[in-house]
Amino acid sequence: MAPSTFALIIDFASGGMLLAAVLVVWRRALRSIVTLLACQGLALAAIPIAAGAYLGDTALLLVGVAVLALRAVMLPWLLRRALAAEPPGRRDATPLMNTASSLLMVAMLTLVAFAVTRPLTALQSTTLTDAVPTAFAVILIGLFVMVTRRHAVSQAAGFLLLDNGIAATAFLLTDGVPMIVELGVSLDVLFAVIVIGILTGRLRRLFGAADLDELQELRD
Amino acid sequence: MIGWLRKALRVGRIVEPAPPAPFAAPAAIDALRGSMQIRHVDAGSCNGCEIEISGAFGPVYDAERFGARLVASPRHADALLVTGVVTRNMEEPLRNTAAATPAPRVVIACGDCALNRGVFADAYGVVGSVGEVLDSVDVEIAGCPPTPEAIIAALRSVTRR
Amino acid sequence: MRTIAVDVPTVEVKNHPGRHHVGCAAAGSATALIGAAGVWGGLVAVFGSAPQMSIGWLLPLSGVVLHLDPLGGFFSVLIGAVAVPVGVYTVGYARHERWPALSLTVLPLFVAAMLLVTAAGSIPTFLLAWELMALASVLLVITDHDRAEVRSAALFYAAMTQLGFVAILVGLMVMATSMGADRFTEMTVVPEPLRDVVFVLTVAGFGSKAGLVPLHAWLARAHPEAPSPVSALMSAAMVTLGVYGIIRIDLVLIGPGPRWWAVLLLLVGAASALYGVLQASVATDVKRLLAYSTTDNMGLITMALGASLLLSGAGAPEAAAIAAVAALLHLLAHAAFKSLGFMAAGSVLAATGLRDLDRMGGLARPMPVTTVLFGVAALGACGLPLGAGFVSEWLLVQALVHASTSGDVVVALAAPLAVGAVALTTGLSVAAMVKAFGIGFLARPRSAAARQARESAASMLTAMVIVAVGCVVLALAPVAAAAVVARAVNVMPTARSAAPAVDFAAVIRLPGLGGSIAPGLLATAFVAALLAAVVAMRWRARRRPPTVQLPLWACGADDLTPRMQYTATSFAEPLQRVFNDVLRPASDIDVTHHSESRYMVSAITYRNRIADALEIRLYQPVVTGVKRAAEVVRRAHNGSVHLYLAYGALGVLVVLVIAR
Amino acid sequence: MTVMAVVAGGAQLLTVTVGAPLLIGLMRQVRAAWEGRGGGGILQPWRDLRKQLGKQQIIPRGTTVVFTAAPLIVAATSILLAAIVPIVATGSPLDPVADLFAVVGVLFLGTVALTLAGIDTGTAFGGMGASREITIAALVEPTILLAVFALSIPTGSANLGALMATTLSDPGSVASLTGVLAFVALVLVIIAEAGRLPVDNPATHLELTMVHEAMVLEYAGPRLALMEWASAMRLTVLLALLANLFLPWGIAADAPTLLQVLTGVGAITVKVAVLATALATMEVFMAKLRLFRVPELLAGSFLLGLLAVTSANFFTR
Repeated sequence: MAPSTFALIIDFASGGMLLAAVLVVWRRALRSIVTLLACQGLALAAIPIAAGAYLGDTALLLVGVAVLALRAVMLPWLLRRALAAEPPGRRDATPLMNTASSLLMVAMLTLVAFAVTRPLTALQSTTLTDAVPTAFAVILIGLFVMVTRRHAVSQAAGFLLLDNGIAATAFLLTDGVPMIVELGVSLDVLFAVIVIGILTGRLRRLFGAADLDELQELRD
Repeated sequence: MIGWLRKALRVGRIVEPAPPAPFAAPAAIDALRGSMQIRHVDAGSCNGCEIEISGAFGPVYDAERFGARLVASPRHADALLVTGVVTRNMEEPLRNTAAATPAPRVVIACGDCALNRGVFADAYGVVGSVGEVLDSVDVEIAGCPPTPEAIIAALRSVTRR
Repeated sequence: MRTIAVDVPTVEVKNHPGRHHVGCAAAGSATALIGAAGVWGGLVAVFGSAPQMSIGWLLPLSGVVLHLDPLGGFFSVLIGAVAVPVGVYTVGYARHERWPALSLTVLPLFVAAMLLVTAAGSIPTFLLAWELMALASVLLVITDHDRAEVRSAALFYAAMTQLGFVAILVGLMVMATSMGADRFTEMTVVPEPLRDVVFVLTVAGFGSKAGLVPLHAWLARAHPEAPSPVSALMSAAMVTLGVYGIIRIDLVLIGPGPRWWAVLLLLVGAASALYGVLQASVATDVKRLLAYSTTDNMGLITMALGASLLLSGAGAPEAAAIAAVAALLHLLAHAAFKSLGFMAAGSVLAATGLRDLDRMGGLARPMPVTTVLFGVAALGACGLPLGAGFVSEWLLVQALVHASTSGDVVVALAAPLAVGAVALTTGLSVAAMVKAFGIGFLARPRSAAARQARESAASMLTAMVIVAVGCVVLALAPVAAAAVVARAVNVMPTARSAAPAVDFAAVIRLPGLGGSIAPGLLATAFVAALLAAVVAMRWRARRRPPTVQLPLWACGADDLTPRMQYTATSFAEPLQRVFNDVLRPASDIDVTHHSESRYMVSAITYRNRIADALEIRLYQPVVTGVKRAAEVVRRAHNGSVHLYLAYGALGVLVVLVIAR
Repeated sequence: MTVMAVVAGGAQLLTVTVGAPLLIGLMRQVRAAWEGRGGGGILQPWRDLRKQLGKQQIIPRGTTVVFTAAPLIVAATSILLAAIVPIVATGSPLDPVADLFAVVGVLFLGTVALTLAGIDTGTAFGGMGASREITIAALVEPTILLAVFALSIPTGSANLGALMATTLSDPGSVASLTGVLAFVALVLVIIAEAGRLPVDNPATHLELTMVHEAMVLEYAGPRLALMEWASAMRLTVLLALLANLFLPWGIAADAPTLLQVLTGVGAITVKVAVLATALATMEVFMAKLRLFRVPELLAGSFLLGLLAVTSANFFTR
């Protein structure tokens, strides 16, 4: 693989992740949000796979395949299941902030991410580290989604964005995370999503909606 | 969207083959050859004609392939497609619409009510047929309601395609 | 005091209409003459060197020092060029509106004071001229003092302009003491912490004069209520002196400063541009709209100054120089189209008594000349090609686009955001100006007053035509202003270079950077295209039946009434909705039901008011605080002369103890 | 400037003026094909134009000269755009003004003339269309300029000829993240600017949902023909610009031969036809957005433009 091709793949993969994150904020229908998360998982997996192929590192390739299986297939499938149980009228993300303002916020967050990671990329500029700003932007957008969304499933989507961003940062900054760490983290995420799945079920049974604002009722 | 795509590809072309072009009606104007924009005016119809008109412009009969198109304003139109018997409330609007259409214009009366008051002849709110309200009717489409074929044939007699 | 001074001349006016006419003509010509002198002096200063003048006896302690350098000369030309047509315009306008003698006297003095500001060569002289200018403008704002709104606006304006003056005074005093000199030519470097203090104070003071957010609130109050020629002078000339102050003090004398100065200027400029244009696009009072548009344009100019400062510090001197040229050129363009806009609005006001766009309309028929002239002004304010503001906005965008080559983080983040802000400002200003021109002048009259409009006096039209010619020249051949701008820009440290940054010719090129524009060629090509379109429309013309005039298409119903037209409020409603979070309009709907049945409606009242949200948020608390403080202080005022004397004695004692 | 450059300019103008109605015809035909209909044929818009030009002129009472002049101005801006934008050859006679910002300005000028005409009719629908059009146009402006900014970073100039020359010599500059983001942003704004679905439905009959159509409701005959011709040319130029900014292959050089000019005409015809087919196909499967959802779309495209610029600034190697 030529260095320029590798650079192009990393560019597009990190850009694709950012684009998917932006679209998650943009779209309202939870079904398409889940599809976008699967796409983002695909882009995320492309980073270690491309790096593994480029550097000739088999372990990295295996990590990439594992990431692909988990983030692009498994987790979206779990989320889709949680969503399928929702009544059709409640499959929207119901953000706390209107979409246009959210998008402008995302623009700001991206700029902040680019600005704060600048010293990092200036330290050692390689193909991989140059994409760190985008990964960091994905982390911030994930946090933003978690803050501004009501629906439990879209909370999970925000959490996944956050985790995808962290994983991407890890892949880009180190020459491959040890497999055991990656597996441990992924297992955590899997459990988290399962917990959220159970939580939505519970919420629905209790309040008839997976709206997290309903939890405020429990205070009294 | 994938589902629609598949459906569109599976169904394919559903328009019926066109019969040979009819002879030009005496009222046909050379200026409207090949292209006619139509403003539809419901002067008091029972909506039977409307259903047939929408059929004529639908995928099966497809009036658009003969150069006819429905438009949103009489200013854009060459032809007024008037359906129904002219009721008292629609008399003035019908006249205004005809006046607002730039010349050369064609008035097409669609359906028996528009031609000769049809079944509503003696009803209390009726002013008259289209011919009695407007100066002239250039093209007549008989039938209650007229079939889409009849409508298409009438339109083609103007566009001559 | 005020009643005596102003009421006596009004009585006079009634007795001697002839003398009033002479007064108007005298005041107008004096204004125009002073303006012409300003232009001449400015040109001399720009191209030659005006002698430095010192009049020691005029001001105690320091004397008056006059020194007109090319930068001051540029502003002197600008103010003079605005004052000449405004003077001509005033001849007709003041006669029509029956101005009192005080205003007639103050108007030329106001222009002279503004010219004195540009010529001031020392801090005391500058402050003196500044205060004279502020005082004169306040007197002019209250010309029509019988109306309560005018008095309230003038009070608001006077308070804000004095507070701004205090900021400038303190800032300049700190500067003078730290440098030990008060002549501009003898100034040296200001030590670091003080320099920042001076910068903040002067930017606040000059920014309030320039109408920058958040100190813009007086503009939207004073400009609509002031007589139109005064609005034109204030908006096109006086406000630009705020920018002059920022350039003179902050960029030339104590600058170029650190990076955060540039970022602050960019932020303040962007905020002003966006906020101003947003308010303009939802305003329904045409003069208020123009006033907010001034905030918007001053914001763009401040952005250009900030960009110039930022880029010169980031190692992009060419782009920095282009930004500086953009700032000065836009000042000229703004002076042209804004004075024209206010004069045309004044012409409408004189003819119909209307400022409310919702009641105007259909003026194109009775007032064709005014309509065309307002159209020229509006096109200039849009920043579109063939308009006066296009080339300067193009230069600003080019400077920002070419900025990012330097690879600096702040620049890399600021440039795209600034381009976005400039673009949104342009887009919204088009919306605002289309509304002002379309709703105000086209279609059919929305009120009896608009129906009975008549074209204005010849002197007013002449004045406006002069300015319109200026607009057209700036739009199509900005090379006419190139020499003046180039000389003035050379004074600014961010743009000082041997080679000119922008090569003005028939084709404007940016030496060293790619990019060119040719407004003249564009206009010629446009005319050719217009002819082509005319020819294309002749095709098949002989077959057409004769053209007819018909009533409007009313969907079959009888004729539409003018009340069914879109108004300025309804025109701006989508924008108001989009920017709901920023504008925070207060609207409510009252539905009155019929007495017989709840299902029948007898009346629906819709009220929509867009106040200045910033004003409410920022100013109200301050005003309340001041009021509360005043309540406290009032306890000390009990009317006893003895107590007051005691206060005085106490004060003297304290001073003696402190100054011991 | 050589003779051939002028010839190339003439060929370009002719291609756009003749081709624009055909483009509309093609898009209608694609739509008809997806709906299973026969369609009026690609030539139908030309037949409509010819007929409209032979019809009676109507001046509605109460309108001013703006109403009469607007179709001419709108058409003039479209012709001007067709002359400025490098469509067939990069070195047009108007190269000094072929700056993308000027092009955007000219585009906007046409919009302004159209909205003023809408207001001038004095009908509720005219004002409504004008108000909506200007709102959308104002919000489109930042995105266009940012996308242009992003594209101009590798070249260091916003001159269209220079932009295309850079892409020709270095194809990698558009096959990058910046290129893709800028492309998506530009597609969105072109859809909004040309009044296509999902922003505006050009085939609607319902006045209350109209944007562009509402402003031309009062026009009849020749003036209507000019308006429709102009808006078709506008769409054509925008699509050609999009095609040439990202895929300039086939465009003739500064001093072209006759063969190169012909190749240029052929290439741009194919490119625009492909884009138009794709656009029309997308439109079949799309519903119109609510008017107050349009700002969301434009905010999204603004974000993409901003990302394009920042990624161009940060990913330069």
